This record gives sequence, C-alpha cells and structure tokens, in this order.
Amino acid sequence: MDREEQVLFAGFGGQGVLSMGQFLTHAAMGEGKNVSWVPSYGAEMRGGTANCLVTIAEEEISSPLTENPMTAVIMNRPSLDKFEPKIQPHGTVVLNSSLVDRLPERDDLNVLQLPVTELAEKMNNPRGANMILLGAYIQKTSVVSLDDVMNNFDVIFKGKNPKVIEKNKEAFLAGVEYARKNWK
Amino acid sequence: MDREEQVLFAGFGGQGVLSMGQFLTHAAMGEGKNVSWVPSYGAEMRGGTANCLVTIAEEEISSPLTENPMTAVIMNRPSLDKFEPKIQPHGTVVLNSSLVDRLPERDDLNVLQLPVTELAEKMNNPRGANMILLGAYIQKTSVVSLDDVMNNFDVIFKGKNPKVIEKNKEAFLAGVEYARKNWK
Amino acid sequence: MKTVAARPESLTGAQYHYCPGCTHGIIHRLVAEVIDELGIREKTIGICPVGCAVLAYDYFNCDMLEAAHGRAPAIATGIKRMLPENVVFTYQGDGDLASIGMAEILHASARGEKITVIFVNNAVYGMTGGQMAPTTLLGQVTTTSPYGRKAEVEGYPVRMAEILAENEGSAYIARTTVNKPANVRRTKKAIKKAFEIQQKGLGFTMVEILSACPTNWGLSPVQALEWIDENMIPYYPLGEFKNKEA
Amino acid sequence: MKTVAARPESLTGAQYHYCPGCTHGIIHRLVAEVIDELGIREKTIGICPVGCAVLAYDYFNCDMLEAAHGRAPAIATGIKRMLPENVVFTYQGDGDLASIGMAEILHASARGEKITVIFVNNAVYGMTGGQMAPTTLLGQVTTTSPYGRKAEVEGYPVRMAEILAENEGSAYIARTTVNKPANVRRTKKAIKKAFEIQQKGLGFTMVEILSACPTNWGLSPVQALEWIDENMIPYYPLGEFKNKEA
Amino acid sequence: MGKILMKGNEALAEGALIAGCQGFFGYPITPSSEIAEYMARKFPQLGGIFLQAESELAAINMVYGAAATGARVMTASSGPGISLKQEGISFIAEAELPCLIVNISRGGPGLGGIQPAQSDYFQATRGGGHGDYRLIVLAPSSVQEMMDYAIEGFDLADRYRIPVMLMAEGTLGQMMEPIYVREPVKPAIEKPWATTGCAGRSPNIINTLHLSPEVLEHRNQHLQRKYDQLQANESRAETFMTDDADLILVAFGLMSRVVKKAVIEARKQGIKVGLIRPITLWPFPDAIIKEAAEKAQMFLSVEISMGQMIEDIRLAVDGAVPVDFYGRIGIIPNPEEIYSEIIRIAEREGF
Amino acid sequence: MGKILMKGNEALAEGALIAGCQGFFGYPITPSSEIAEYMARKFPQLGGIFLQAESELAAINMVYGAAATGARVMTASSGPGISLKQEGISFIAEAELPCLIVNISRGGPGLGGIQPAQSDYFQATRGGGHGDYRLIVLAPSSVQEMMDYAIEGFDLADRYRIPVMLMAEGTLGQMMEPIYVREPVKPAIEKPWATTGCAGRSPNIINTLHLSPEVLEHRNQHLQRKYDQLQANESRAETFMTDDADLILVAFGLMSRVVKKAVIEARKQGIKVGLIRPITLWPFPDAIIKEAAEKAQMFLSVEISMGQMIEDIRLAVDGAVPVDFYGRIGIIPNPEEIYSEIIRIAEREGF
Amino acid sequence: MAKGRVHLEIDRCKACQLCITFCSRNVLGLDEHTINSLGYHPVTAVNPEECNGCAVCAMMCPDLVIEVERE
Amino acid sequence: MAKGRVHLEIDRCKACQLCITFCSRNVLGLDEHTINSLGYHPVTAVNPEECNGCAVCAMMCPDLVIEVERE
Ligand SMILES: Cc1ncc(C[n+]2csc(CCOP(=O)(O)OP(=O)(O)O)c2C)c(N)n1
Ligand SMILES: Cc1ncc(C[n+]2csc(CCOP(=O)(O)OP(=O)(O)O)c2C)c(N)n1
Ligand code: SF4
Ligand code: SF4
Ligand code: SF4
Ligand code: SF4
Repeated sequence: MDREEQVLFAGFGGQGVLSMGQFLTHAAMGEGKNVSWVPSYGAEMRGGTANCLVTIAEEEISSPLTENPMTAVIMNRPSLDKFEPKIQPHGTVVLNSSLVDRLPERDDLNVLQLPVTELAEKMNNPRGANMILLGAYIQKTSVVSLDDVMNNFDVIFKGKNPKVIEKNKEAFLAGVEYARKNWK
Repeated sequence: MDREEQVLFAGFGGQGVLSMGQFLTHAAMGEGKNVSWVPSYGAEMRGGTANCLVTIAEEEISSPLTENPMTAVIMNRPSLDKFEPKIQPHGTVVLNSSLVDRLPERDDLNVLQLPVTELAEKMNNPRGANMILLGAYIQKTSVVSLDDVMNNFDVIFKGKNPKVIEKNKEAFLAGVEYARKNWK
Repeated sequence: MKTVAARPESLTGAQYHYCPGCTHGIIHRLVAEVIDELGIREKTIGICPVGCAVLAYDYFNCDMLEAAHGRAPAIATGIKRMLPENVVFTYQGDGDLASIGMAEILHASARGEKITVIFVNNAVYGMTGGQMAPTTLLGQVTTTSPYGRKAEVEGYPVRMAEILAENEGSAYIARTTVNKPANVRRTKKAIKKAFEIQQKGLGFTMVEILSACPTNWGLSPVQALEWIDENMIPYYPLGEFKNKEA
Repeated sequence: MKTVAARPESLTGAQYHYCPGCTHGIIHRLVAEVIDELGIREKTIGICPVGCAVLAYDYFNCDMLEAAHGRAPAIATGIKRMLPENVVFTYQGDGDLASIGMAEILHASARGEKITVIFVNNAVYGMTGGQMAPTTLLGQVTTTSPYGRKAEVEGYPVRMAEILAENEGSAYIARTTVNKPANVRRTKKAIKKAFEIQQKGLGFTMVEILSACPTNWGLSPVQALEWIDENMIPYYPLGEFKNKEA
Repeated sequence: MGKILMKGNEALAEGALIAGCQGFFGYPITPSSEIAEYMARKFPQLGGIFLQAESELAAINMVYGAAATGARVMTASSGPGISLKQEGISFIAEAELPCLIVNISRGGPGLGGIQPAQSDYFQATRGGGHGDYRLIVLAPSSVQEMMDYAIEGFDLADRYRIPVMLMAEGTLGQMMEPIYVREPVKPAIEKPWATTGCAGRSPNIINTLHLSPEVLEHRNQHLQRKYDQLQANESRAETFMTDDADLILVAFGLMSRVVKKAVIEARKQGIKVGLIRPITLWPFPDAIIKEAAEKAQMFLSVEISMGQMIEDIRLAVDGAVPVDFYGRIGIIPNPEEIYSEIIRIAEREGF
Repeated sequence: MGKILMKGNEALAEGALIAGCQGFFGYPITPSSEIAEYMARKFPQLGGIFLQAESELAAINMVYGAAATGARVMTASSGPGISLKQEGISFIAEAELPCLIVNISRGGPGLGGIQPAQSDYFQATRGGGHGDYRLIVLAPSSVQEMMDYAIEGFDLADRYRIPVMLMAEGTLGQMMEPIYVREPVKPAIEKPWATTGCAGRSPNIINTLHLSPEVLEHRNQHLQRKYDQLQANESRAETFMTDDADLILVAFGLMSRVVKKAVIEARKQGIKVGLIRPITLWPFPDAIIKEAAEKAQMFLSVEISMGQMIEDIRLAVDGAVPVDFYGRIGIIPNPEEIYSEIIRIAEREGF
Repeated sequence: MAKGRVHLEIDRCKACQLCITFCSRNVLGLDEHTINSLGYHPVTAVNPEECNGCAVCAMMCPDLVIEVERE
Repeated sequence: MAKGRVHLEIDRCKACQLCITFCSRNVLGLDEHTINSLGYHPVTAVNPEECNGCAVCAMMCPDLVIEVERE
C-alpha cells in the first residue's frame, strides 16, 4: 500500500482521544500536508471506548480508512486489547502506562510508554493527560514539526479560552520533555 | 373476444346501482353461472356517479374487467354521457327516462327506456327505482331466468327485513310488467 | 333591496361534493366570511386535510395546499415560519386532527405556532365511510365499532379543546357548533377571534366545531342537528377554553 | 446482620452504560424493586425506548422488547391486548414519549390501555448528545437551542402528566423525582401504585419522573440533583394528577 | 360446501380468520377498509382482538408487540398508510416477527387516487424502509386467492419468521366473486422466542439494536441466508401457454387475468403468445423466467405502473431477449387494449 | 481563501447556507445531528429558520409547507428517520416541491447500528414511499463534496422541481478533511407556483390528490417525462482507469475512495483494474457502465450492504459481462481487504 | 308584504331541508315536481310574500343555494 | 460501633459521589489511590465505623455498587 502516516488514537470516552486526533490533524494541515480525521462515533457516547484515525500524507488521500494503522496511541487497557492485533507489522504503540497494566504481546512492535494519568494528576490537570501523550508522541516521531506545532498552538485552539490553551500547552510540553528524557 | 355477458350499471351515488348489480350477480350465481361483480368505488363516495360491472359466463371468467360492456343500464344523464361511447357496437342501453333527458346519439344501439323514478314515486317507493329497472331488463333480456330470480328472491336478500324484501319484489315485478307491456 | 346574504368572495363558488345537510358547507362559508371581513384573502394560505374536506382547495378562493392525513399543522408550521406576515389556517376533521395527527396538533399548540386551526368534529370518519373516530361517543355505532363504542375496548372519546388548552402555547381555544342559527353566529365570532389573535401573534388558535355527518350517523340532516344537541354537547361542552386576550 | 439493600432479582446486574450520576440507574432499580415486591417478574413484559435507556433489555430480568423511537405505547398495547393477564410496562424518555411518540402515548391513555408507563423526564435528549426536548425549560441551552430555549421560537415545554390526566382513560398519573432520598421513596410508591392499578384493570397508568442528565446539562452529578429542585420542579410540579382509586 | 359470493377484502379477512389470526390492528383507508370492518364485526364473537389504531404507525407497532407474543396477527392498509409503516416493517423484519401486512393498493405518489395501481411494487419488493431486508410478497389474482393466500401468508410467516405482505389492486379488494371457503387451520409452529412472561425460562428479548458492527453484520448475514433460502424454495409463478411462445407477457394480480384473456384471444389469431404470472413478487420467480427466456423471442411486462416489475424481469432474463413494457396508472387496462398491444408487437416483430 | 478543516456534516450544512437555504426542519438522529446543530447555531444570525420538529414525520411535512412557499429548505436524518419520511417524500415528489433531503446513513434494518452502511440504496433510488416517483440521489465521497453537492442539490431541485436526496455514509458525516469553502450562491429560479398569498394573481394550489384516473395517469406521465429527461441529462459518474480495465469495480460514496486506493495498488501489480463511481445514484449512470461493459471482462460491485446497487449495474450491463459482488455491513471494508478481493478475482479469472 | 327576497340557485340544492326547518315564516319548501341536475327535488319559495329577509335560511344552507335581499 | 455495613462493588463505581453526598454520617469517600476498571477513582468506606445501615447510599447509587447490611 501507498505510504501515508495513519495514526490511531484510542481510549475511554472522556479521555480526550478525539481532540488529540484533531489537534494532530490541524497541526499537519498547518504544515501543508493532506490530512483526514475519522472518529468512531455514537455507540461510544455513553461510556465504552472512543477512537479516531488520523491520516497524514504528502499526496491526496485516497482512503482515509484503514483497519491496520502504522501507529496506535493507546490511552487504556481495553483499547490495547482491541487494537494490538491490528497494528501493522513493525508498527509503533504509544501507551498510557498508568491505565494499561500490560505490555503488547506482539514482539515486532515498537513500544513507547509513559504514565500520563499520573503525570496529569500530579500537574493538577487531569484533563491534560491526552496532551501529554501527544506531546511525547510528536517529539518522538516528528510526524509534524514541533516548532510548527508550538507556533500554531493558538491557531489550532482558536476560539478556546486562553487559560485552557495555556494549560494544554503546559501539558503538551511536559510530554515533549518526558519523551526527550525517557525515550531515547 | 370471448363471449360473456358484461353489463354495466351506472347512476347517482344514492340510486342503488351497486345493489342492482349485486342482485343480478347473485341471481346468475344461483343458476350455476360464473359471475363477477366489480364496483367503481371511493371517488364516488360523496355524490357524483357510481357504477358497477357484472360479468356472467358459462366458462371461467378470465377478465372481470372491460371498458366496453355489451349492455349498460343507465340511471341518470351524466352516466349516459360518460358511458355511451364505450358500449360495444350494436349493444344495448337500458335508460331511466325520468332522469335521462336525451336519447343516445349512436344509432347502432338497441335502446330501451322506462321512467323508473316516476314509477317508483308513484308506487310510493322512491328507493325501488333500481329494482324496477332491473325487473324490466331481466324480463327483456333473459340474461337470467325470471323464474329462478323469483324463486331465489329471499335467498338473494338473505338477512334483510322481510318488509324490505317485499317492497323490492313489488318494484321488481312492476318492472317486469312494464317491459312485458311496453318493450315488444 | 340590498343583499344581506350571498357567497363570500373567499369562496370560489364551486359546487361542494358534500352530502346533503353536511355542515362542512356552513363552516366553509363562515371561514370565508371571516377572511372577507378581515380583508386578508390575498395573504391567507389554507391547508386542507385528508377527510371529507380534502377538496377544500377547490372551494376556498385563496392559496391552498392539500396535506397528508393529519399533517396539516406541520405544513402550516413550515409555511408560517417562512412567511410570518401571512395568515395561515388548517381545516381538519377529527380523524385527521385527533387520531393520526395528534402529535402534530399537540406540538403546533405547544410551540405556540401562530396559525388558526378549524377543527371539524363530527364524531366519525366521514370520507372513508363511517369508521370510528377518537371523538366517537360511547355507545355510538360505526363500521369499526359495530356493537357501539365501549370504554373498556375502544377507550374514551378525546376532548381536544380541553387537552390543547393545557398547552402554554395555545392563545385561543374554543368549542362551538353550527346546529342552529345562534350557534352559527357564535361559531363565526370564534373563528374571527381566532384569526385576529393569530394576526396579533399571541400564539396557537383553534376553534373546534361540532359538525353533522347525517350520512354516517344514519340520520336525516335535521335529525343530525338535533343529535348534536342531545348527544355531542353533553360530552363536548361548548365555550372558550383559552383566550390570551381575555 | 441482615441485608437491607441489594440488587433486586428483577435486574440482571449487567453493568449500566449510563454516565456517572445519571439517575436512569436509580429508576431502573426502583422499577425492579416494585416488580420484585409484587411478585410479578415472571409475568411482566417491559418495553424499552430509543434513548439512553435503549439497552434496558440487558438490565431488566424479565421478558423485554426494544421499541422504535416513540412507539413503545403502541407495542405495549399490542402485547397487553393479546396477553391481558400479563403486566406490561414501557420505559420512555422525554424525546421518546413527549416528542416523536406524542400520538402513541396520548392514545394509549385515551384508550385506557392497562399498561404502566415509566416516563423519565430529563429535559434533554441524552442519547443523541444533548439536543432540545419538548420538556427543555425556557432559557435552557442545548445543542439545538444554543442560545437558550425561547418561547417565541421553540415554544413552551409540555407538561405531559397534566395533559394525560385530561384523558378519561387515565387511571393513575403522577409526577415525582429521584433527586433526594425522600423523593426516591415517593417515586417508588408511585411506581408501585401504578403497577397495582394496572393489575386492577382500572386503566392507563404513568409515573413521570424528573431525572438528572449531568452530562448534557453540563453539571456535576450532585449539582444536577440540585438543578432539579431549582429549575425543574417549579415548572413541573410534583404530585398525583389522577388516581381513579383515590 | 358450495360457493359463496364474497368481496375480495372480506374473503381476505375471512381467510385470515381461517388461518387462526387472533389480532388485527389497523387504520382505515380506502380501498382496504372493509378488511378492518369485517374483523370488527367478527372478532368479538371469536375472542380475537380488533383494534383501530390511532394511525398506521401505531398499527404496525401494535403488530410488532402482538406478533412478539407469538399470536398470528395482521394489519391492512394502502398507499400512504403503507409508507407510514415502513419504519415499523423494517423493525419487524429485523426482529423476525411473523405477521401479515396487507396492501390493497391505490395509485400514487402523494395522495394520488384510490383507483387500482401496482406502483407500490418497488416498495414491497425492495423494502421501502431502511436497511437490507425483504418481505415475502404474495399477489393474488382472484377473490378465491385473496382468501387462499391470506392463509398461506400466515403459514409462510411463521415458518420463516418473516413478515409477509399480501398486495392486491384496489379493484380486487372491492370486487365480488363466488369462492369456496376453506377449512379452519390450526397453526402448529412453536414460538419459543415469544415474549409472554418468563415463567419457567430465562427472559426472552425482542431487539433490533446491534451497536457492534460485527454483530450487526452477523445479523444481516443471518437474514440474508434466510432470504437466499426463500429465493431457492419459495418463489412461485403460474405459466400459461409459454411452451412455444414467441412473446411472453408477464403480469401479476388482477392484471394478469386481463392479460390472460388477451392471450387467449391472440392465440385464436395464431399468435404464439404466453403469460407468466408471478405469484410471489418476492422472491421473484427468476428461474422460471430465465428458463422461458431460452425459447421466447421477447417479453412484455404489463403493469399498472410506470414500469417497476420490468426490472426484475430484465434481471432474470439477463440480456438474453428484449423486454418491452406496457403500463397504465389508475386504470386497469382492459383485455381489448392488451390484445391490440400484442397485435402491434407481433406485426412489428413478425411473430 | 485557504482550506479549512471541517466535519462532513458541517460542510454539508455550510454548503446549504452557501446555496441560500433559508429553512431547516429536522429531528435529531445519530450520525446526522451535527447538521441540525450547525443550523441551530448559524441561522439566527442569518435570519433563516431552524426548527426542531417533534418527529421526522412532522419535519418532512414542515419541509413540504416551507418548500411550497418557494424558499430553499431542507431536512436531514438517518435510517429509521428516513423511513418515517417516506409518506412525506412521496407527497413532495408528486407536488414537485424542490428541497434537499439528507440521509447520513447507518446500518439497518430496525434500529440496527449507527455504523456506516449503504443499505438504504434501494429506498433512495426506488422510492421507499408509495407510487411511481424518483428522487435525484447524490452520493458525495469527500468532505469537500458534502459541501459541493449540497449546493448543487439545491440547484437541481429548483431546476427540475424535484426533491433531491444527498446520501452519505455516517463516517463521511463524522470525519474531518480540509476543504475550500465556496462562494455564496444567489438562487435565480422563479417560482410562480409558490403559495405565498394570492395578492395580484389567482390562487395557487399545491395538491397531490387526483381522483380522476385520467388526471392521475396524466400526472404520472408528466412525472415520468421529467424522470426520462433527468436520466438523459443528469446522470453522473467518475471513472478511474477504466479504459483498458479487465475488471471494473463499482462503488460510491466514501467506499469508492477505499476502492480507489485498492485499484491503485492493484495496478502497481499490473492488474488491469478500474473504478466507476456513480455520483448520481439516481439517475444511475447506465450509459457509462454500458459503454465500459463493451471492453471490460467483468464488474465487481463493492457495497456496504448485502447487495443493492448491483441490480442497477446488472441492468446497465444487460448480460454483457458478469457482475460480482463484495459487501460488508456496518463496517467500511478497508483498502487491504478490497485489494485482496481484486487479487483473488484476478487469479481466478486469469486477468 | 314581503320585506325580503330569496334567490335560489336550485341546481346547487341537495334538499337537506335545513333552510326550511329554520325559516320561522315557512317561506320555503321542496319542489316535488322538479328534479334538479343533482337528482334532488330542490328548494322553492312556497310563501315568498312571508319573507322578512332575516337570512337565517342562507345561514343554515350548507350549499350556497340561497342569496337573500332585504329592504 | 457500626450498626451497619456497606459492601462496595468498586468496579461498578463511576465516582458520581451521590452516595457520599447523601450519607449523613460521612461514611463514604472516593479512593484517590485506586483507578477501577472503568477508569474512575471509586468509592470507599472512609469511616466504616460510623455506618448506621440506613441504606440511603444504596438508594441514591445509580449503579448498584452498594449493598447494605444492618444489625
Ligand atoms: C395516511 C392515511 N391514512 C388513512 C387515510 C384514509 N382516510 C382518508 S380520510 C380519513 C378519515 C377522515 O375522517 P375525519 O378526519 O374525521 O374527516 P371527515 O371525513 O369526517 O370530515 C381516513 C382515515 C389516508 N388518506 N391517509
Ligand atoms: C425514528 C428515530 N428518530 C430519531 C432517533 C434518534 N434518537 C435516538 S434517542 C433520541 C432521543 C432521546 O431522548 P430521550 O427520549 O429524552 O431519552 P434520553 O436519552 O434523554 O434518556 C433520538 C432523537 C431514532 N433512533 N429513531
Ligand atoms: S360523509 Fe359526513 S362529513 Fe362527509 S360529506 Fe357526507 S355528511 Fe359530510
Ligand atoms: S330570509 Fe328568513 S324569512 Fe326569508 S326565507 Fe330565509 S329564513 Fe325564511
Ligand atoms: S448505609 Fe447510611 S450511614 Fe451507611 S454508608 Fe450508607 S448512607 Fe451512610
Ligand atoms: S453513588 Fe454509586 S456510582 Fe456514585 S460514587 Fe457512589 S457508589 Fe459510586
């Protein structure tokens, strides 16, 4: 298949996985890439898991869908159970180790872990867990350029309360920091 | 086309044209003939014209429908206007001359007239007009045997009030009588 | 001599298809007279129901629509929302309004749609040949309650004026009848009030009119008018149930 | 020690999918407790709505059907008419019952169907993500009344208990809430009364229960219970609106 | 017992009673109302349930509830009323609740006219509601068949757990013919899935919600297997003089009898013409038509519509021979008219 | 102006506003509700009318009334809601009231699932309501097209006095892509038939009742002529690498993009495969398919259903070449899956 | 002498007799000798001189048969 | 001494705090150190000895988390 980056974000309903995906999509679009963002929806409205798939490509995106993403950003255990078998061979998993109490069983995967729920609670920003994970993931993979993200932060969050933006930025940078230190 | 007798009964909504047709259908069935009765319906519920088509045949009836009946029993002027052009060549028209103030324009038709509305009012039985016309028509055409009809009268009207049956019989016989005298 | 009664301009004069003595005809005339008197014919849009009055678009001399069975209030809503300056009325029977169209009428009233509903309650389905209506009286024989309507089986007749008066959105709700001259006059007044309140924008307006169906009641036209007094009014009391102006 | 509170037998114990603090869960339990106490689990047939309670068939431990949106009362009618000895209840939200299902509930009530309706009024469409309901309060912000519901535009909230009490066929109609222990107890009593009156065959029964939707109200669960006191009860007064036994 | 004269609608209603129908839920509409009226008269004595619903929507959902109890139940309507039932029918199909749905059809679209038409063919055979589902659709052509197919309809419904639609032109509902009244039937099929109260067993659930895509797909595949089975086993048609026919007319319902008369007449003129009458509009008698297409030169679809069944004929014929169309709306063309059309085609094609 | 990131449903809603839509009447249902919500936010400032109806039935009839005033108006729904609109749609079709009806579709039958499906294809293209009528059915495949086709839909509706349906998989409504926002359009078509009050003219009547069979037939013939004209002039499809293709896949909507990716991949393997994407599901692009059938060896219909569009492909191909089917429900098959299917067929057939 | 005059468009009359019933001066009756184009014995003024022009007949006539003039 | 005892099925708890709010004896609280399988900090008995077995907590718990025993 054609090379495009397809990243899956998955977690509980309330963990902000859809926004993580949208953030990345916006950021990539800001860089002039072709993008698409496809959420799972509805069934997950009350509880359960939520996920979205982000595609980033240089060329026009033919299919915004795939069952087999290259990368999966996993916020809780049920999501790992569900998506581990579907990640592409030699793909990457980014794990919220606070809520995922096991490692992937497959040994071909590139595994990156960080305890974002705990980190977020420590920062007194429990809703910021998703941004921490996103910061770490972007820092590590450079799927979009970190500088561009930081420059565009306000644009991406356009219309949001400046305080909220500030909190998100903090969380994001904490993730970047964590990845720099721990994921070599 | 196959020979079957197809008779159209047509008039105002309240003139009992549907019952005329049903009576004939019952009578013919009583004689062991194959029969069908097809009403026009609905549109005519509130005012306007009503009509039904009776088919009587020795063989199984393939089509209970036709646009071109051999015979038409016509109770009012609008019905003549509507159906005159459709009667088969050399067909028969039986007319209620009380309410039809013209003769058919076609000259191939066999025309039988009688002033049933007046006759019925004279008999103090205004609802009996249809039975008068039917009596006359059956007497004249022998489409069913008069004896069979008379013998079956009560069966055909099964469930009806005996007084009503009596009044209908009177009217029917008045029609038979009229035809005997006037239609030679 | 001057003419004191003649066909109102808001009727086309086309011959009605109604049965002899059917009071739909009287009600049509009253609505038309009110439209004439208010001088609103050119901005009035009417909606006819499915029911005996289905052909009313041929009779009213203003813009008219023909609705699906029961949906006239929704159609009226669509029109009035797009054309708030126009006057919009629906004309509906009891099957149309109180049976299949129950949700639509209730919500038009709850929303306070600025429309006028002429609700012709004749306690039976006229057009389809005399089936039971939600307004059919207990004991009344119809083709689908052939042994007389029983509360235990078919439930109780619904009183629409009373129900709709419960809604805050209703601005004028009255019940009248046309079974004698005085009642005809009262009905016309109620219709006029309803149109006026619509024009003032106070909310939903409805006049429920007890109407005769001699054909399906199996009565002569004159008997049918008496039957309204004897049987309908006791269950369906006449009067104003809501008047935001009063 | 003896157990004084535990899962009733008439619940399966399956984990609810409801949001934290959603009082659907309390109401489920109360219905189940009443069924247990009346000993009717094996002859009860329940109908769930389309709405947040759409999966209630997984939660109630008796025969259950899942209805099309708003049609539960018609389905209940079909069942009860065929099985008059059984006990039939519907469980419906305000969108389900008061919006799309208005005609069905009104007619079930008018007919005096011997069923029990558990009507969960949370003033919003929960399942579909917080749109306006017919019961949404004036001024309340929802995704389809983003500037707050205005009487002039969206009309007035409907009071179903009051409307249905108008119908002769209604035998028991009450409005309660579950926002504090005393009200939970009253709600359970009302539900029990409704089931009992159904079993006595007196007619249609309904308990309207003011219920919290913390998610779509944008409040914490505890705040949501307070919101019921402060905003809902003033417009939707609690009480019995009809009791044929009383 | 001898023949008795009956109206089509009444014969159908009587047929339902013979089949052991215990409940009727409907809303009046011309030209179907006599079915309801007949039930209203008969059921009280028989202990069955007649209920006039507040609407067609309510009626079909009452059928949903009543059928879920395992009873044989039905509804009847026409045109606009059948459209209003589409959501409910889709639910019933997915819940696999056996029942009989009658469409005594009229002309559309919109309020249209109450005169006969066959223009609800697509709606009946393709599912006017949402999703992949099918009904068995039976098309009687005589008053006798109104009765017979009603009985058979209930039987098929129970055997396959499927809603069965009986579709007839308004005229067939309104006309009278003498018929033999059949013997009462005792329904024999067990319905352990019915919701009747869970005494002595675990609760039964009637449900059409499948939030998991896997389950949803599985349910659809399950239904599809049933439909495949029906297509293999239950499609039916009457053939008339098709063996050596150059031209085969295809028509259903009362229309087919008119066509038959025209065919008889044309045969007298030596024109090799035949008739196929689909009895099940779904499953459509593909195989019979396909086989006939091997010998015939041409087909003619005769419909009281602007051309709907012709698609099924073309799908069955699969390009082997041309398929022509003759249609009217609101008017059943008479035998003379069809005969002329046959002659016209025969002259043009040189049959 | 540059591209902006939008959700499919919102792009569609914005497209409607660009087209001069003045009224939205709807009832919430997943996965379409964002359209209503967008309108609720935007209309008050623009002076348009957003009204949440009490039901889909009410909504479609509000559209009937509002469209009758000559305004550009619309509704949106999904699955069960679209079924409930069938009576109203039949009325609107017969009354020839231009409007836009959106189906952001889900899986059925019954309540089914809210996951994407294309199983309302029959309902959309054959008329789920009663009577002979058609809608123009547009199937966008991207967020950009959600906007573009909404605009075009209003235009076609006005030009032909016909209801236009825009049908898209739920996923297309929910997903985001960057799009170019189009310039606002000024609707130019006069509507002298509209019911706006009869000042200065004789009354206008919007009616669908035709009690006389002759008038009814005449009306149906009138509609049919319009449909014939649409079939001749307005059917549209996108073709991709079909010129030399042995195997042509046919798919619409978002599904077609997945197929396109598989086609590109298969071409890399030297397999001669192409794609036809019907843009108008009705009028179906018969001619394009028929022409392609002259060169291709085989067709494959790829649908998120149990097989519906395949009938239209077969009717177009008319037996010239075989038409295979690949379908899922509730799940949009991914490119890998379609690719495998292509390989499987290519190996089997020796392409 | 008559203070009022009724004009009867008899081809619209359906002989329901509502006008006859409500006319307090017995001005109106059915014409048993005529059958109108609808098939009914239509209304006629049997005592035209009694008419006071009160217009009650027109008010009760469903079918727009009656126009009334008054002095 | 406690007259009552609560059994908490913590994996069902959604941390809505209704039980906590309505317990007049402050028996219950959230356990900030645990995350249950639903992802919440679940309820716990912080002052079990205060419980009088009134069962109000169970009455207000929407999620069938709480069983209560009383002496
Ligand atoms: C959807 C639908 N259902 C049923 C009908 C048939 N139908 C036509 S009129 C009518 C009832 C008429 O009764 P009512 O509203 O009381 O008016 P009336 O005829 O008595 O004036 C019915 C059931 C229809 N046309 N459309
Ligand atoms: C025919 C139909 N229309 C719309 C929907 C979408 N829908 C599902 S639930 C719902 C409303 C739920 O609100 P409510 O009844 O108040 O219950 P709650 O979720 O608040 O408990 C709607 C509109 C549907 N499933 N079917
Ligand atoms: S059936 Fe009844 S309501 Fe209809 S026209 Fe006749 S009298 Fe009037
Ligand atoms: S105007 Fe008055 S007095 Fe004259 S005929 Fe009419 S009712 Fe009688
Ligand atoms: S039983 Fe009563 S005292 Fe004990 S924890 Fe519950 S609410 Fe508190
Ligand atoms: S009420 Fe129930 S769900 Fe809520 S915090 Fe207490 S135990 Fe947990």
